Amino acid sequence: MEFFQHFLNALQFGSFYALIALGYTLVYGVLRLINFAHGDIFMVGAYIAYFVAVLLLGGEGMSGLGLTPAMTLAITVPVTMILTSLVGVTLERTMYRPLRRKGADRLYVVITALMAGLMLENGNLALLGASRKSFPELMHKVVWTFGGVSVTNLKVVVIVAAIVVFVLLEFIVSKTKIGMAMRGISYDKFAIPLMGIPLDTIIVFTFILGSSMAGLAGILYAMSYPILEPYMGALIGWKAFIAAVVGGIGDIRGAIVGGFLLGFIEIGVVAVFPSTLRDLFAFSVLLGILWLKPTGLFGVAQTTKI
Amino acid sequence: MQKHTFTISLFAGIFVLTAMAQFGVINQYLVSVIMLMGVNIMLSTSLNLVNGYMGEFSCGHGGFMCVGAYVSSIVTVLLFSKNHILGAPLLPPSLALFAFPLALFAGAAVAAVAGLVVAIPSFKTRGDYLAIITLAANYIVISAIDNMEIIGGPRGFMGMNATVNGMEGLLDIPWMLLWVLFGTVFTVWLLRRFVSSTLGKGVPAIAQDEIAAEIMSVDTNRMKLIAFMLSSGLAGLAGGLFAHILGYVNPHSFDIMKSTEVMVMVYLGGMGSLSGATLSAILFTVLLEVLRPLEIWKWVVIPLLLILLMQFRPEGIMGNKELSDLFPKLKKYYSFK
Amino acid sequence: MKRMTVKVLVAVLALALGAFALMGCGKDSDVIKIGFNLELTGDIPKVGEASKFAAEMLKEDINSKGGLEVAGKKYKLEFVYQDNEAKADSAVNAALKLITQDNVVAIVGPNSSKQAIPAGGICNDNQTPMVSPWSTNPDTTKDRPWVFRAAFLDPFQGPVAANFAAKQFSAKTAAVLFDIANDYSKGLAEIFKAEWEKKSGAGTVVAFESHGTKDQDFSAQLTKIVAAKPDFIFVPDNYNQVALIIKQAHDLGYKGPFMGSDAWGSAELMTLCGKDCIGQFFSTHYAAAGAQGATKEFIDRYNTKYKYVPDDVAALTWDATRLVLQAIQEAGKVDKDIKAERKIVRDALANIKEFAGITGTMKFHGTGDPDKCAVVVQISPEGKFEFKESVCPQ
Amino acid sequence: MPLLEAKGLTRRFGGLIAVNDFNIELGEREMVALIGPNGAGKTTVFNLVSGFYQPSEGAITINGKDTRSMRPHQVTSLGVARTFQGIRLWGEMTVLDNIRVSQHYRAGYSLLDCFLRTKKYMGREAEIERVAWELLEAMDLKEYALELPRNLSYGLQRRVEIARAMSLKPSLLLLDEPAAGLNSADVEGLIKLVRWIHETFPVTIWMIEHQMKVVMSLCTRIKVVDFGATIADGTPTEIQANPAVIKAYLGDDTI
Repeated sequence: MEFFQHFLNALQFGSFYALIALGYTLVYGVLRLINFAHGDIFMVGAYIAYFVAVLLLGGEGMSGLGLTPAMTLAITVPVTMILTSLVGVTLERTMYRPLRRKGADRLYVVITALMAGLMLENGNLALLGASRKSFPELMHKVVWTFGGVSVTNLKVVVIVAAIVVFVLLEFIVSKTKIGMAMRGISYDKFAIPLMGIPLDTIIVFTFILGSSMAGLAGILYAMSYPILEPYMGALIGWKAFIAAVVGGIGDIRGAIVGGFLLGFIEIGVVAVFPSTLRDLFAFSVLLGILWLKPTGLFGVAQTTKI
Repeated sequence: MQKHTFTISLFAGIFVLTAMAQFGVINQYLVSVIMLMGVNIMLSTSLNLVNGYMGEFSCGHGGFMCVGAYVSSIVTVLLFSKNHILGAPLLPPSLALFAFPLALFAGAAVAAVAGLVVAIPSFKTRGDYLAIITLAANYIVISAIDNMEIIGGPRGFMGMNATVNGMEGLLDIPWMLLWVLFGTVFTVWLLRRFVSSTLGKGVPAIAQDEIAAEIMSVDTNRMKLIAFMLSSGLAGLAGGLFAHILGYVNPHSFDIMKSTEVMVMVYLGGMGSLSGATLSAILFTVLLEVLRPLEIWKWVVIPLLLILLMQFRPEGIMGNKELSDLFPKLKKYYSFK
Repeated sequence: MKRMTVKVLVAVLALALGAFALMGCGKDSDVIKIGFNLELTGDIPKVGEASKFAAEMLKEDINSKGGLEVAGKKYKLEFVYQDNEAKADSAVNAALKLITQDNVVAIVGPNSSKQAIPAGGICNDNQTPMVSPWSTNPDTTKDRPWVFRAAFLDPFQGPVAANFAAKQFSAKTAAVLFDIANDYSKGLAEIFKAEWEKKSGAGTVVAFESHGTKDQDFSAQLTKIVAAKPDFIFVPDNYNQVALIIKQAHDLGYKGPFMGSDAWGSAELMTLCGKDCIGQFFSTHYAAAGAQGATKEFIDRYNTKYKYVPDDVAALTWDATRLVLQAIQEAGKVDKDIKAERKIVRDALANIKEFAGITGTMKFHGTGDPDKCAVVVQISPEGKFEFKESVCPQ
Repeated sequence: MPLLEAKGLTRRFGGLIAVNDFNIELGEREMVALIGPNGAGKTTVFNLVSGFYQPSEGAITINGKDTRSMRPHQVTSLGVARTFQGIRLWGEMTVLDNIRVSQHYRAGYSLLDCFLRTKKYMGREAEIERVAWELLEAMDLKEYALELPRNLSYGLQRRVEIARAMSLKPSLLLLDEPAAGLNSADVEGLIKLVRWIHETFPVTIWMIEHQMKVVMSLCTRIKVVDFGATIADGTPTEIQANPAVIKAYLGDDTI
């Protein structure tokens, strides 16, 4: 029984890793840019969801519109995704794009992303203060117990959402025109504009897609772990990045597999060994995987022609 | 004669700084800032070998620093402090002066060996995959120390002051400042000698075209081994000094945040420039201290400044140039090889 | 062009260095300066913020009455806050800056042991009195005549929790969930475990699980704990994690009681945790709900001013600062020489044998560590922390 | 003993046979061409010889030493140098440094020598520097010594690449399409350069080249491959008349 419980736990937490890893991988797939601010965009997403929900629902000292929780949830999800994608696009337009135009080394853009993340975290701390926010309950929690295994309806929603998002993204990237353009850019950034495809539009679209996923993950995360703080995105962001790379960065299937894999490894280590050894063992396993498969599980080795 | 001007003025500078600290011309706070500046210079120049010269993306430098800090601290504590492992100190405090560099060396050596964890996978993998390996290495080091009860685990480890006191008992001068200054000069000197030699130029050759390098007789695996081990060894040296400056170490002082800071210093200075890494380490340390009064806003302003700087100079302060490339007149005085 | 930019940059750097070297200032003789070495940014900003708020409140109190009276003369208080970013190295620099640049008489903080241990070493070496409000690690004050603290130590609190839980829940077995990266949490967890097994026999701590500081998912650890079927779960964790832990444990079908430690004692606990926390117990410094006298006054004023009930760290900072102020007064004079002043303040601090703080009466025995009573509180259905029992050291 | 001997060399990539049962023997100071249509597996042969690929079957010996399981830099130290189809200079290093780094195997001193600047270090570095300057002088590149390769013209870059290969003092020089992308004046220069190298240094030159003018005016022997297999081997005149070669290049029905 304990095994099934751990299995379900791993599925749920893996879903969060997977959802965030998808954002990393989308941007990376197109721009070869590790968007280290992504974990913090996820945090901003959770905060946006909080403010939208409180505004609609009322409470927390605000009068609000007094909508029902279900209505609030229905409105919060799209609004948060839109607003969060705006944050992502703003970062791209004000910080990454100018650097790209100047022909800066890829790693300078990465460092800029790191700095942008720090700014989001600490800006949030400075503006909203150190008090944590408690996310309102938007979904009446139901605990189902089957012979010692407990599941909440929220857990099911999270797992289903991760799978739906994966299917949707896989469809967009492999079947639609804009998805093909995205894949095209990752092969050859210079040829794509010559084919009459607007490079910047595609890049902005990628950021919209990636950041809105972070926003969605933010809402689901805030509902599952209803305590918001400015640094909540930092650790999970790093770990999701690791998941994306272990899966094979740039590949959507890789992000999903990597995310679930990390969830299973972390929870598996805790389940079998003393939990104090979790980080030690989990990261050793990941290191071992990369040792054996140097380009991740789904990554294709770059063949160099000479 | 002119060729030696730089070396002479360097040692004169160290002497003057130490004397100023000794006679209270600069207060202890400034001395402490200067010492941390030295440590930061060591960290950023050593990471520059891997991230700048070799073009890899190592984001776990803090882990190696941690190894060096703990190993050298354990050695000095075993030798000179009353401790719960061996009880009484093994050696009289008067020997601290001679044993301290050996302890630092031990820390650096173990950190260099720890560098193998990253160096060996680097034979097969590159870029972002290697970045994850370095990141994982950082987590593994911290988590391992958290689990080692005998050296305090998350409670940290202390007792290094006895060694510093032992040195001061022999002769009452600011020894730690002196050691840090020597360590900094040693690090930059070592790296400078390495990267200016034909052997060392194999490292940027790997960054620019690894296949050409291998086919043009550069043993790329050996070069990677040297670069990673040298880099992590020097980080270990910096860690040892850091631990003895504070007199206390805690594994969580060396987490991803520390590694991030070092990375920022490297890219801010310019990939492949030792003078750039030095300048940016100084700038960064000073910025951190000068902006203290901003309190919470400090960590909003610093990233903002760095972002602006990178927009303004997308190749870092120095690009891949050294000071002597930009001011050729300096070459006359510049024999820091 | 490029060369110009570099020159400009180098010039700016030189200027910054120069300005930096010239920083520091003179000393106003009618002012007493006290330094605060706080965690305003970094991992635990809430702790630093609470400390700062409490200190500001105390300063306004005294300055509005014309200042602190020492030997018949009133001195205005000036509090200097330095952020230590919750980092050890930054805490050392902050301490040194307070000592050498800001010329403070004494330092309050850092709160967390990770910063307080190295900063304590610096203060001791530089002969500046330091009082840590919140640090519970024995090393902070050990062999350091210049360092004091206002909190009780873990070796006292652990048994309090164990004894209370054994009695209250008539428990035979316990489970522990703690933060491995937090020395406070880990230390307390180990002391509790040792104490419990001494009482109830080896193996009666049926699960001893840990998590990381920024973790938000504890389902794996809790699954193991729930499967071990303990009579109660001891959670010596910060209140934000407590809220998540209790909720998740309930999601996993756990229905038994929880026992906590002083780190639960934040008003935010109830906003974050809600109904899940009602009925749980924890040991702490004072019970906010049943508070009387000075304690109640402090809580009410803090609540009015900053819109939340103060955490234990705020109350402890209040006490730590008042401890310093009392020592300054008892020193009987304000020496113009800052070093001499620090010396007499330290001696006065060391001479304080008993201090009536809002977190209880502290008794000092020359180690810098107070003996004080702990209270156990229960969370009432209204979300108030209600007094249950008081345990004093023998 | 031949300088280079390849026997039954086969290389498969998945299902594709890039090189099939390739045999060659090269003696000292020969000048040989390897020609064939695009995709015939010529560069793969070079990659196998220089150790960049391991053969699926067959063996290569250089000066009697089996090079299987050797890494490229080890093969290089046996005296094999090469240039690349697309120029692969180290773009951020000066021309002089390019030619210094390529003598890496000659550095031969330890890391400690490097840090302490021992006599051995100074001697080796002086030697490396001397060889580099001599070569630059001899190949008319001296004035570009401190330039970055990416700032030089294509023709000059080719020349630097050949100089870099020559700094290894090879006994076998592999040139992979040295005339590709050059204008006719540069091609003349290249022919002269290669001839001069062949006359001055004790080196065997083996080149892949599409420009018949280069091949015909330099080489004494030509080997033709198609679909990974050898279809002809002989002197330039023999090859010109070989119907199989004409068929491979022009197709079946043209004759």
